[in-house]
Formats: sequence, C-alpha cells, structure tokens
Amino acid sequence: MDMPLRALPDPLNDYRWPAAENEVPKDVFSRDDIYRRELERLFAGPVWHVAAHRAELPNRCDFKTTWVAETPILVVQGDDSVMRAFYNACSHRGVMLETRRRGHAREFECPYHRWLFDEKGTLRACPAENDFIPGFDKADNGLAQIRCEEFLGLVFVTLSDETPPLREYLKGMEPGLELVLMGDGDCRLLGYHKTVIDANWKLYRDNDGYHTPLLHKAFTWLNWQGGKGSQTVTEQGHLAVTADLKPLSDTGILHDPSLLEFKAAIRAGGEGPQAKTGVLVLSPGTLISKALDLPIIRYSLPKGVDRTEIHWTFIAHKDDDPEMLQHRIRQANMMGPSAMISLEDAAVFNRTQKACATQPPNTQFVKGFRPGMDLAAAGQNDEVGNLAWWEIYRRLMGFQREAA
Amino acid sequence: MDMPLRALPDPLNDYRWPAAENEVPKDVFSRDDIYRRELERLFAGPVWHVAAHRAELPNRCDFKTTWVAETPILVVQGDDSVMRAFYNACSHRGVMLETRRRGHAREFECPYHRWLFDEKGTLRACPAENDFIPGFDKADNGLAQIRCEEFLGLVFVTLSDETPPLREYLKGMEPGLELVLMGDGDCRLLGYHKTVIDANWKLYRDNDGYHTPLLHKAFTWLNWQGGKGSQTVTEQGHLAVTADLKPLSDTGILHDPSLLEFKAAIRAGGEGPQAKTGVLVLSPGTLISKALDLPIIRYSLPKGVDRTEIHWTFIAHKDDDPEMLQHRIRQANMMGPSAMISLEDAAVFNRTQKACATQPPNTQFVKGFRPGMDLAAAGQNDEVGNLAWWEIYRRLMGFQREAA
Amino acid sequence: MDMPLRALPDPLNDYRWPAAENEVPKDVFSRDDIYRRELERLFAGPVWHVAAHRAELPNRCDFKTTWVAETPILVVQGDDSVMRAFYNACSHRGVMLETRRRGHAREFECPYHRWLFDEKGTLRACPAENDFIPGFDKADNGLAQIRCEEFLGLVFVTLSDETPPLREYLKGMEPGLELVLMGDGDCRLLGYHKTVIDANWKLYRDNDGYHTPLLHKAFTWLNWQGGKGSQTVTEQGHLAVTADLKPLSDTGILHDPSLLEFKAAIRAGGEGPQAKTGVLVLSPGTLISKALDLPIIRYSLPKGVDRTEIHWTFIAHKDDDPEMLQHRIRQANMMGPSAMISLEDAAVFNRTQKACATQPPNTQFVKGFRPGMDLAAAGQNDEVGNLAWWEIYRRLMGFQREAA
Amino acid sequence: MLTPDVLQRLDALQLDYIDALDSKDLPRWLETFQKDQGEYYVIPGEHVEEDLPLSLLHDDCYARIQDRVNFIEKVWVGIYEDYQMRHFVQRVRATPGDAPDTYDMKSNVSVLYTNTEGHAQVLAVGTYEDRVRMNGGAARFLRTRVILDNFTTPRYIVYPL
Amino acid sequence: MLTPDVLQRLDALQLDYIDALDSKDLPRWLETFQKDQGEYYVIPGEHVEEDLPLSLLHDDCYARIQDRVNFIEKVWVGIYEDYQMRHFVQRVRATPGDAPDTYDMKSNVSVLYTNTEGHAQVLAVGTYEDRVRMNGGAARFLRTRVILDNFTTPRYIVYPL
Amino acid sequence: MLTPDVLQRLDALQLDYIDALDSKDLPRWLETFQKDQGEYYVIPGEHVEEDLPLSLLHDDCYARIQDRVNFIEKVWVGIYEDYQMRHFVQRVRATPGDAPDTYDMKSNVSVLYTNTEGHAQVLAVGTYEDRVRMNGGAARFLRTRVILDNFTTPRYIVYPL
Ligand code: FES
Ligand code: FES
Ligand code: FES
Ligand SMILES: [Fe+3]
Ligand SMILES: [Fe+3]
Ligand SMILES: [Fe+3]
Repeated sequence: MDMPLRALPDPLNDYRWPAAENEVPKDVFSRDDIYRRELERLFAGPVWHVAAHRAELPNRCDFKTTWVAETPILVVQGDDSVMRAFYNACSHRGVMLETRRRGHAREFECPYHRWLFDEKGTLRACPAENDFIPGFDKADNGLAQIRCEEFLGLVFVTLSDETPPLREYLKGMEPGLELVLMGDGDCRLLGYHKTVIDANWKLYRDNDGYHTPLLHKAFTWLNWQGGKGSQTVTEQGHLAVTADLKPLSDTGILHDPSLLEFKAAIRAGGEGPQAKTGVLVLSPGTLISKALDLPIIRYSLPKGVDRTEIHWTFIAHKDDDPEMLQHRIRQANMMGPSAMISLEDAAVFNRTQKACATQPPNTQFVKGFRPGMDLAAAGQNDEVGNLAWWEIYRRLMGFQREAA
Repeated sequence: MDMPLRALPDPLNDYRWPAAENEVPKDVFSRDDIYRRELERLFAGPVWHVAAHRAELPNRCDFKTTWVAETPILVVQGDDSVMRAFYNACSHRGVMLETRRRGHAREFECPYHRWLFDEKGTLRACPAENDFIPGFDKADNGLAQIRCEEFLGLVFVTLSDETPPLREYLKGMEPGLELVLMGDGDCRLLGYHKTVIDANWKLYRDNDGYHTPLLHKAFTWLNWQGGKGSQTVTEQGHLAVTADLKPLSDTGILHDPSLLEFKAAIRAGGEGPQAKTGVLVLSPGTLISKALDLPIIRYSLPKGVDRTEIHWTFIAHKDDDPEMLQHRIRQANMMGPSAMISLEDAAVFNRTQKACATQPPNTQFVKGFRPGMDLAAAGQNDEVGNLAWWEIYRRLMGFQREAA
Repeated sequence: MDMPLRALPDPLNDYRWPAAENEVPKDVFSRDDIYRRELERLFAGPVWHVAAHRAELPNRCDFKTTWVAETPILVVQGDDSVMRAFYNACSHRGVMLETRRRGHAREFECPYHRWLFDEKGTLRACPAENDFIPGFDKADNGLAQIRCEEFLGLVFVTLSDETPPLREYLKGMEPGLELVLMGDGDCRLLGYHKTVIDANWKLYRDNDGYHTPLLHKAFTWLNWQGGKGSQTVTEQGHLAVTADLKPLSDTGILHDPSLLEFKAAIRAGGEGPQAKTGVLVLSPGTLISKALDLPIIRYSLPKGVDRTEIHWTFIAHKDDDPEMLQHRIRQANMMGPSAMISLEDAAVFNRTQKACATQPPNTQFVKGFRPGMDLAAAGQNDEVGNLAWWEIYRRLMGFQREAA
Repeated sequence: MLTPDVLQRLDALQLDYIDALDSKDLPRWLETFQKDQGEYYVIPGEHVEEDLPLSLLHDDCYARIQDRVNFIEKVWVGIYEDYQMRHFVQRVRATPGDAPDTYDMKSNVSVLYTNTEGHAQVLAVGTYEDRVRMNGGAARFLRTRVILDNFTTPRYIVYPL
Repeated sequence: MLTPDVLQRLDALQLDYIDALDSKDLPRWLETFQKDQGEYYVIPGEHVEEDLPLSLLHDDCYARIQDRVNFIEKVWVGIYEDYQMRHFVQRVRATPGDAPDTYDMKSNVSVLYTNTEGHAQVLAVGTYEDRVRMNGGAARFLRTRVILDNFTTPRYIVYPL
Repeated sequence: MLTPDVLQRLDALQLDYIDALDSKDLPRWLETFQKDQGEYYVIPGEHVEEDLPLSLLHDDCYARIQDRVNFIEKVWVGIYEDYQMRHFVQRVRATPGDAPDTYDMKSNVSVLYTNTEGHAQVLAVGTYEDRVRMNGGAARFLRTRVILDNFTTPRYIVYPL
C-alpha cells in the first residue's frame, strides 16, 4: 500500500464516471490503478470494516489476525475484555508479529530481536535497550493501534481518523443487525467456509433482490416462495433486505426436507424477530445474513484487483440447545460457497470479471430504477439498492461524472 | 482493457523507435505499458482478427467463444447461415453469457437475471420488464455486436469502426488463402493442439524464411529439400510464403516415411494448387499454413505481455475421402506444438522472451535487407518480410523513430 | 528492464525518504515502481555484482549462466583462463544463447539461425552471410560484453561504464574476503542450496549483529557463545563482521556435536586466520561468510519486487584433505535455507514482506544508533551497520529526504 | 493386519468412488455409500485443528447425499463454470472397525482439476477417513470424511471431493 | 476380477513405462510396447468430449514410435528447454481384453515437471487407457492412449507422457 | 521378484514414514529408521546431474537425525511459518539389497503443502532411493535418499521430506 503521505500525481484524475445515474463502469472491476487508489482512499479511508465478531475470540487474551486489503491486522481481546486492533507488525523493524489465524496469547514476542508486547500492544521488553538510540522510550514504541469499536459483538476497525463514530456510521442498520445477530449478538463460532473468487471485491458486495429468485433455481425447483419483506438503504450505502425466507413446505422433491426447517420460527410460533430472515450489506464489503436458522458473516478480503477471498463465518447463539446447534450446522448446506442456494453467486461474479473488457463499457441497473428517485425507497426485489453505495464510492474515489 | 473513451496522458509518448529500419526494440516484447497500449490501439484498433473458421461452427446455431486479447467474443452462425460476432457479455450487468468453448444453441440465457437472447443477439425476454427504467426497450438492449466478415470460411472480426472492409484489408493474400484453404475453404474441423508459450504474442508472428532450414534440423537430418517458392508482402503487413515443402524422398532414416507423403500432390500428378505448400501470416497475429497435406490455422491469443496461448486448429476438406482424412490426422505429427518440424519454434520464442533485458537493446534483421529496399520484394529465405508489419505496428502504436 | 536511453518522466520524483537517519520506509520493499527504478539505477547502475566464483567454472571453456535482476548473463572462462561475461542473448535476434546452468563449451551456437560464437564472444560464423545487410561485419556482431573483474576467484560484473574499478569498489573488504575465502580463494565447488523467499531482495541483505543471538535460538539452546569480533563498514556500504563463531563446547544436548567442530582452527592450534569466522555483505546483494569450517557465497537473485531466489553456494578449499572435505559437507547442516542456525532468517524476511502496508510507515534501526554518528564505527552487535548502505541506496535511487 | 483380499476390496471401493467422481457419474458415486446409512462430510483442516464443529459439506444422512446429487444434476446446470477432476488416493492405514464387518481406512488424497480452457491446478489435498461395511463381497462406505488441508478452496466446489 | 499375479504384472509394466520416461530412457520406454504392434496416442480431453478425431501425438504404428524416439534423441537436442518429469499413476480398472491374453486397463495419471531452474509445476493430468498383451511372463503395451484433461499444455511437450 | 509379503512390509514402512511426517509426528518418523544406523539425505537433483557432493539435508548418522527432530521441536518453534504436508509415493522398483535381509527400493514422491491461510501448492517432487533392513517382521530404513527434482524449493524446508 502506498502511504498516503506520499501521494503521487495520478492519471486517474481524468477518469470519468458515466452520466447516467443507473450505470457503473465495468473497468472499476479490472483496472489495477483503480484498485491501488481504493487501497488509499477506500480501505484506508473513512469507512468501518468488520474485522471480527467476538465469537471468534470469545475469551480474554484471545486474538484473531485478518486483513484490511493489504494491511495485516491483529485483533485482541484484552484481559479487560476490551477489543483492540493493531497493525500486525513489530514496531521495531516491521516483522509480522503474529502468524496464526486465531489463538490465545498474553504476550506477543517478535522473533527477530525478541521485542515483547502485551495483549494491549504495550512494548514490555526489548533486549539491550540501554544501547538504543538516545531518548528511546518503550512507551512510544508499542504496537500502532487501530481505531476499533464494537456493536453486537461485531468488531469494526477503521484506518482513518476522519471516519465518523461507529454508531453514526451504522445508523439505520441497527434493527437489521439485531435481526441477523439474533437479538443480542451473543454468539459462538461454528466455523468457516473459505474460498477464492476470481473477481473484484466490489462484485461480491453488489447484491440485488432482483436476482434472487431468478439465479437461484432452487427456489423454483423446490417451489419455495419468499415472503413479504422490506428494504433499507442508508446514507452510508448499507443495505438491509428483510425478505422472509419461509421454510419449505415439503413438496416431496427433497429427500431430506428437515434441512430447511425454520426451527426458531416454529418455536416462536411463527411470530416476532426469531421468525424473520434478512440479509445486510455493510459498506464497504461485509455481508451479514440470517437465512432461516443460519446466521452468517461474510468477510470479503481483496487479494488484488481480480481475486477475493471470501470467509463465510457461521455462528450460533450462545443459548442454543444441542438440537438447535446441530440444526444450524446441518443448515450450512443451504448457504456457503458450495451450498444449495448460494453456489451460483460466485459463478456469476467470476463470469462478470472475465467479461470486463467488453462493450458497452457500463453495466446498467434497470429493475425498479426511476431517474431522480429516492434510492432509499427501492423495493425488495429491485436492483437499485446498490446505487446509493456506488455514489458514495464514486465520491470517495474522486471520480467526476461525465456531462450528461 | 481500458476503454478508449477514457484515454490517459501516456508516458509512452516519449518512447522512441530505433532509427535503423532493420531494427526492432527488444522491450516491445516485455514492457507492460506497451502491452496495455496494444490493447487499445492494436487489438481494439483498425485491424481484422481471425476469430474462427466456419469449420468450427459448421451448422446453423453453432457457436464458438474466443478472445480478442482480453475481450471475450461470441461467434454464432445464425439460423440464416450468417456469421455474427458479439461481445460475450450480457447487456444487463455484464455477466459472460456463454462459457462453453463450442456448442449449439438457439438461445443464450444469462443466469443472473435470466435475460434471454436469440442467436442473432436480440434480447427476447427479460423477467419483470414492466418494472424497468422508463423507456427501456428490448430492441436497444441486444448483445453488442462486433463487425464480422467472412472469407473462404474464415470469420474475421474487428472492434473498430475505422477498419477498412475485409477484402481491402486482405488485398494480395487471396491466392495464398486459396492455396492453404484448399481452394474453396469448405472445410471440416479435425481438432486442436493448444499450448502456452512464455513469450509475447508478437514473437509468435515474427516469422522468417531464413530460419526454416536452420532451426528445424529435421530438414537436414532427413536430407529433406525445400522447393522453389515465392514470398508476398502486403500493405497491411501480411506475409505469404509459398515455398514448396516437397514430400520426403525416402532416405531410410524414418521408420515410417509414409507420414510425409504429399498425397494431394500425388493424386494431382504433382501439378496445380493441390501440389503447393504455403504459410501465411495474417496481421496482427494469425498464421495459416498448408504443409504437404496438412492445413492449419494458428490463433495466437495473448494472455498478458509474456504469455500467449496458441491454438493450432487442424482442418480437412469436406470432400476428403477416408484415406485422405486419415492421412491428414497422421500428418499432424509433422506440425504442431510437439511436432517434428515445429516444436523448435516455441523453444526459440521462449528463449527470446527470457533475454529481452539485454544489450544491445534492439534485434536486427539482416538477411536480405538493403537500406531503402522495397520490402515487398524480399526473397523467400529472407527475414525482412516482417519489417513491413513492424512499420505498421510502429505507426499504429504512435511510436516515433529516433533521429538517425 | 527498461533500457536507460528511453527514460520516462517518473512520478517517483516526488518520493520522499524519512528525515530521521535511522529510518527506512517499508514501501521500498513492496512498491513495484521502486523495483522498476532499481532495475535501471541500481542493478544496471554503478555497482559490482558477484556473478560467480571461479570454483563454479574451474576449467577453461567452462561457463555459468546467471542473472543480474532481469538480465541474463553468461560467464565464461576463456581458453586463456580469463573470465569474461556477456549478455546471454544472440547478437542477431536476441535468443537466449545458453540455457544450461553450468557446463563446458568451446562454442555457443544459437539455434534460431545457427550463428556461432566462440568462448570469447566472437562471432565466428553465420549462415548466408553474403546475403546480409551491406557492411555487415562479424567483428561488430559478437556477443555484447559486460565489464568483468575478478578478486580471489570471485567474478564480479557491472552493467555500467561509470562503476569504479573493482579494487576501489571493494576497498576495505580485502581482509574480510581473504578470511572467508580461506586466504587465496582457490576453491572447489561443493554444491548449492537454492530456495525462494517471498520477500524483497533488500530484506535479504539487511543483516545486523543485533539479531544473531536473539533470533537464532540454537545459540542459547546449545549454550553456544559467540566470541569477540569487529565490524567494518565501507564507503560503498559493504559490511564485514568477524565475530568469532566459536566451536561448541559439548553440553550434551546435541547427539552429534562433531558437526560443530572448528577443524581448521583446531589444526591451526586456535590461532591465525584459519581460526576466524566472518560474514560479509557485499553491496548490493551478495553475502559471503565462513562460519566455522563452512564458507558460503549467497547470491540473492530478485524475481520481482516480492520474490527472491537465494542460491547458497558452498565451497571448499582445493587443498582440503578428504577428512576436511567431508567435514565441510556435514557442516552444511548448520547454515543454509533449512539449516540449524539460518532457517529462521527466511522466516523473518517473509514475515516482514507481508507486513509492509502497515503503520508506522518506516522501520527503525535503534540498537547502537546515535544521531550524527560515524556509521563505520558501529559495533559488532549493532544494527546500524546497514545504514551506510541505505544512504547509498537512497542517493542512487534519487530519493530526497523529507525536511526534518 | 488385514488380508490381501479385504485390502483389495477396500481399494476397489475407493477406486470406484474416485472414478465415479472423475467421470461425473454421480449416481455411481452415490452407490458407493451404504444405502440409507451412508454419510459424507468435507471438513476444513482448520476446523480439526481448532476443534470447530462445522463442515463444508455436511451430509449426515443418506437422504442428504441424494439431495446433493440432485442439486448438481438438476439445479445448478448451466450456471457454474464446469471443471474436470482427477483424484489420486493413497491408503496409509486400514484397520478393522468397531462393529463387525466394518473397517476404518485413512488415505491421503489429492485432486487436480482442469478448467474449461484446459488449464490444470490443485483443487484439493487432504485425507479421507473412511468407515466401510463389507456386505459379503460388496464393500460400501458407511461414512466418508474428507479432511481438507487446503481449507481455502481455489474455487467454489461443485462436485463432491 | 483379475488374479493378483496378473495385476502385479500389469502394474510392473506401467511402472516400468513411467520410470523409463522419468529417466529419459526412451529406448527402454519403447521396449514397453509390443514390438511392431504397439500404438501410442495422446488425445486432448476436449476431443473426447466433442468427438474430434485428432490426437496431439498420434503414433498409430510401431515405426512412428521409433521415429518419435529418434526425433527426441537426434533432432531436437540443444534447442528445447529441457525438463524433468515425474509420473504418478493410479490404476482404477483392469479387465480382460477382447482378445486372448490381452487386458484393458484404465489409470489416472499426473505428471509434475521441473524446469532447468529447479521449479516444479503440473505438466499433465488425465488418464491412461491401455491395452496390454501378456506374452508368457512379459507384458507389453499393444496400445496406450493418454487422455489429457489439461488439453492446453503449459509448455510444449518434448517427451511422451 | 520379491514376495507379496515383503513388498507389503516395504510399503507399510514407506506409508508409516509419510504418515508420520504428514502428521508432524517426528518421533514416529525417527522410528522408521534403523536405530543407531539410519541415515537420511535430501539431495538436489542438480547435484546428481552435475556430480556435486553436497546434500541439502545431510544426516549421515542416526544422531544427526535425532538432532534434526530436536531442532524442529525445540529450537525453531514460533518462528517459522508453519505448513501442512501431504505425501504421495509410488514405488517403482524394489530389489534385494547387497547385504542379507536388506532391500533397495526406488519410489516417485510428490509432496503438496498447505500454508496457514489454507492454500496448497507443490512443495517437492522427486524420488526416494531407500535401503531397508527387514528385522524379522519389522522393516526399518537403513538409508533414505530424497532426490529432489525441484532443487529450488518454493520455500524453506522445515520438516523432512
Ligand atoms: S523486528 Fe521485531 S524485534 Fe526487531
Ligand atoms: S446480468 Fe444478465 S440478466 Fe442480469
Ligand atoms: S537469433 Fe541467433 S542466429 Fe538468429
Ligand atoms: Fe445470490
Ligand atoms: Fe519455424
Ligand atoms: Fe541471521
């Protein structure tokens, strides 16, 4: 990542966004210089990224390592239960401090010269300190900390000082988050499905309600109807669709229809938040959903302009009884990179990436779009919900629109 | 591919071509910025590319997918027998429409939102059309079509509006094309040899008559003489060499000399076009040859600046009797990526690519070159035939010559 | 590699080096544009690279192929015993001339058109020369030669005319070189350990005496003490540390302590140069060391900005008796990419590369550093020895310091 | 130590399993499982290390395996980018199981795959932990657990491993 | 089911074949074919799918195989970039052939290769479809068909697969 | 030709060796060597070609192998980037050795490895040249030589191959 303080004159300054409000240029998915600018303006910019859920590091002194694009991050639960995030690099000569994915550690020792940090990032010891540069102070040489806030167990980080406080950033998404995180976000980790898509990270977040019943043939094949629902679009470009995914009425097509039970809804008598289903897109790149009894956080980790790792993270509620727990584990067959009603998404994203260098140069969002419309008023099966985000993206990236 | 309408100020504007007419800079094979400019000015520029031969999609509603550099192409034979070419991308949100290599299809359905196109590219149906952006008209939303013309079954495409008509572009190559395509181009497909060379695509087309008897040791080893011939160089930089590749007079070295029979020539009594052999380079990057009884189209598909896929495409004439058909299949041992007298070419191209960053900075064409010569007058065993093309290349790319 | 004569306006002109003398920016290890500039200014600039040791091509007409970054090099011992270096590319159309790693050859024949060069690079024969461009002279068309000088059997090359003579360049390193090359450099080759590190080449040369006893736990585990020593830093940024690596006093921890005998020292009665141990860093990127009885040359060959091949080259003295020879072969278990006390280095370099895009943006050298100090006066266990080199690097690369 | 005959029948079952998959003959693959009893799991290696309960594919009853076959053959067709697998297995251990006529078997497995453009790569590597029932002559899987070393798969998995 | 003895001789032939190739001992490779009868083909997988008649290597008589050996050893030397192959085969099926003393065998095969700089990659993956004659003790290939999954080879093929 | 029984015991030893390594059970790996006699070498293929005497790993006595195990388990811990190996071997030849009760064996070997982020690649490919002693029922390696085709390893080697 280029450090912001060394900003270069950038030929992208002449880049023009299409005039039509419902169009997005295809080359934002494929141009390497755009990806480089995203690293600076977006990933290191005034946005919050979901780095972890407390369920992944449930105990004091648990940690998780992850990435914000090319920047390695270390998230640690302090012995005071507070979540903290650090650049995952020794403050001396920059060795990646922790290489394990998750774990438990009271201290982090850098192997190179054995500087020792505690779980709050404080530099505790460094060999031969008395021979260091005059004025060296351990207190100035802790791990570089990253802004970190928590909501319903979700651990958010931002690399920028200008990002608004988390609650402001999330405004409007609270009900959706409560729904998908089962009320209080008091969760335990079931595991991960990790995979690579050969597509730009923005394709992954580009979600619409238009495609759902059309791409995912399981719905028609099983004669499985979605229920009524609603869509929320926030100022920050977040999206929440709470279309009900009703349990399947057994049509005899599945040999094992029990998989698609909506156990929580049944238990709740079909009423209340337990009986709801929802999918949220948190800008820039995290999806969180609960389909039937299956809550999932999907981290999208860009690995270059045309490659993205998706970490599907499956959670349960801490209060689940064994039956519910087992049910959620079974229901993971329904959604995931190789699952009944989501395998198709990766296929479509990969196929879009391959066809970036084609005419016309822009993709178009047409379903439900009206010029000058209030994007927040988009319907649940529209595809315009994403346009609010694209406008934020355009501005963050400093791209001007072509004259109409 | 960067879309032309977003052209950027380009540091390549200062690039200088060597003054000497017989020199070519080595870094045109290795510089990524030059490759990027080629995508715009050359591959999307005023040239015709061979995308297919009718033999590969012989029936109505047959299709073939291929690439013009990074642009995916769909070639379809309409139910009216007309060949058409399209950008292989859904007109909605750009999903690659067809992922199979070849096939038969009356309709192309995009999986994402199930828009449906017919074999002429017309948008036939799109779910929920009544909720689309006001003014949406299916007639405006067919597949983006690509200019496409045919000659002797060869299907040519061009991405530019400024390309001259095909017949004009091919001027002077007609006799050569008739020779290698066995008169009328009424062919059937035998199959492909596909391989990767670790070399720039321009090395692959950089062919000369000088190397033939020297690189390909089979000729000396088998005491196999080339016959008389001639060379044509056209204004568009095409090249045709019709040096006879005479059948081998059995010297007892091969255990199976039957492979190198010239069956068509024998049948024709050694006279006429059937008894001729030729190799054509069609600018920018297609080779078509008939060596003895073996007609081959070689597509070179760039996959980055230093990697090229070569699709050797073997054809027979539709009127071939079984004996001739079998003979051609056997004779494929003679030419191809792993064949008796062409394996060496790939080795030489790979080895040249590895040595781009060396002094002197230019390669030189010396055999048969005279300053100020008429390049079209080059002899069959010269290496200057390519210089006409290099001059076209230089101009298309906007590179100025150094002062002499 | 971009040829210098086609220099482009470079956005790196605005790049700023940190003001603090003990800091190095992390992005010099990861930015591709910086790597490209290194190819021009550093690898093709006024520095000497170790290309070979005479032990690798011990006989007349022996050759070795290698690389200076992206430039392929052919080193040949002439039939007059003189070492010569050439660009490994045919002078005609640039085919890599020799593809074997090492070998013996009186002549080099290019396969493409069979031009024939002798072991001094002279063009001896070219088929059909009488039909070449008028004025063609074989004498002008030999292999492009590279400046090449030898010291204690080390074969140095430089691609620049401005590099000072070798002896001047090496000034101050002579005693160190004599030590590690066992006096006269009259060596024989034992073999190679070759491996890839996923790190920038500059990390590999970034060596310090601070880390040695800390990173390499074998020392503490075996209770193995380093002896007294000294450090030399030269004007060219070379570094010599002659800290004694004393033989292990058997603590009963190793099952086979014989591995760590210092046979030469024992034989010499513990006195004189035989009893010394040293490690040298020759700018820009070669390490030469003798630890106990194990002399090693480490070539670091950059393969892109974040990938480096390390060729550990193990030598013995020509006068070694069989026992000493066998001992050196056994002692190779001690140092090498998978060896007892050096495996850890690669781990640390890889881990640093992964964490380039982190805050703070610079790494700091603190052990033994005093502002305004004479860098040449650094102690053996300091880490500031490298700063002399970093200053040379900064200037060669044309990077200005930020105002303090 | 198992008899050569038993080993050969275990291997034959294993080979039938991989050949069915490589031939995309999913009904034949289904048949290598004990009818109405077979179970099939693909488990990320990291879950074994970290003791996490989730699987990537989790067919804890025969009906689920049947449903999987139907999804591949009936639901996803025409959407996914197809590929050709090729399996290589190496039995490293085989022992009698806890129940009579059952055997436990561990094998190393690697799967190379080729995309539609003809390029090959590693798709999966790991181990099979199988439980087999010998019904007279015919061996059938009671349970197949694929432990996936490369838990971050290079593409979405369509076919069972 | 074939006897263990027959299977072992089939495997021995297969192993001799791959070891000869990996050792670049082409005369020994030639000897694994039935003299004056052996045939050898490498067929792109896409041709099998699309029913195209061409092969990549097409040695439809023993003389062609002999000529192939000669080209490698006498014609191409010093030109091609050399590489080291390493084959891995897994017999998935072996049955008696149509003619007496013949056997049909199908194996999965993968070939890794290492270039002169010491880096390894996948060269080829696919299947062998072999026909073997058992002449007393000595098995020989009547026909070897290599079906190449990765029909776009990562480099030009010099040695047989 | 060796008896099936001997072959099976040779194979069992080989499989125990690779399974121990893939399980990172180094004491079990050590046990596959003849106590106080076993030797272990990893030799770059280029050294065989060019007749150079050096090895990459050179354990010319049992004590060295023991020390290697200790370094992995006690010295390097927490420093190296860990990985998961998976071995595949294919015996291509086995013959009686020069000394009584010894056997020489050559096998092709490939090792795939997965890094901590879950991505797999080729780590090593080459051959094993083994010398085995049969002590009654228990086979042990007198000497294992790994000839490494890919002599430029894609990363530093921590575990034996
Ligand atoms: S780099 Fe971490 S202690 Fe020196
Ligand atoms: S992208 Fe093709 S139908 Fe929407
Ligand atoms: S390129 Fe070497 S002889 Fe022509
Ligand atoms: Fe979807
Ligand atoms: Fe040629
Ligand atoms: Fe070190």
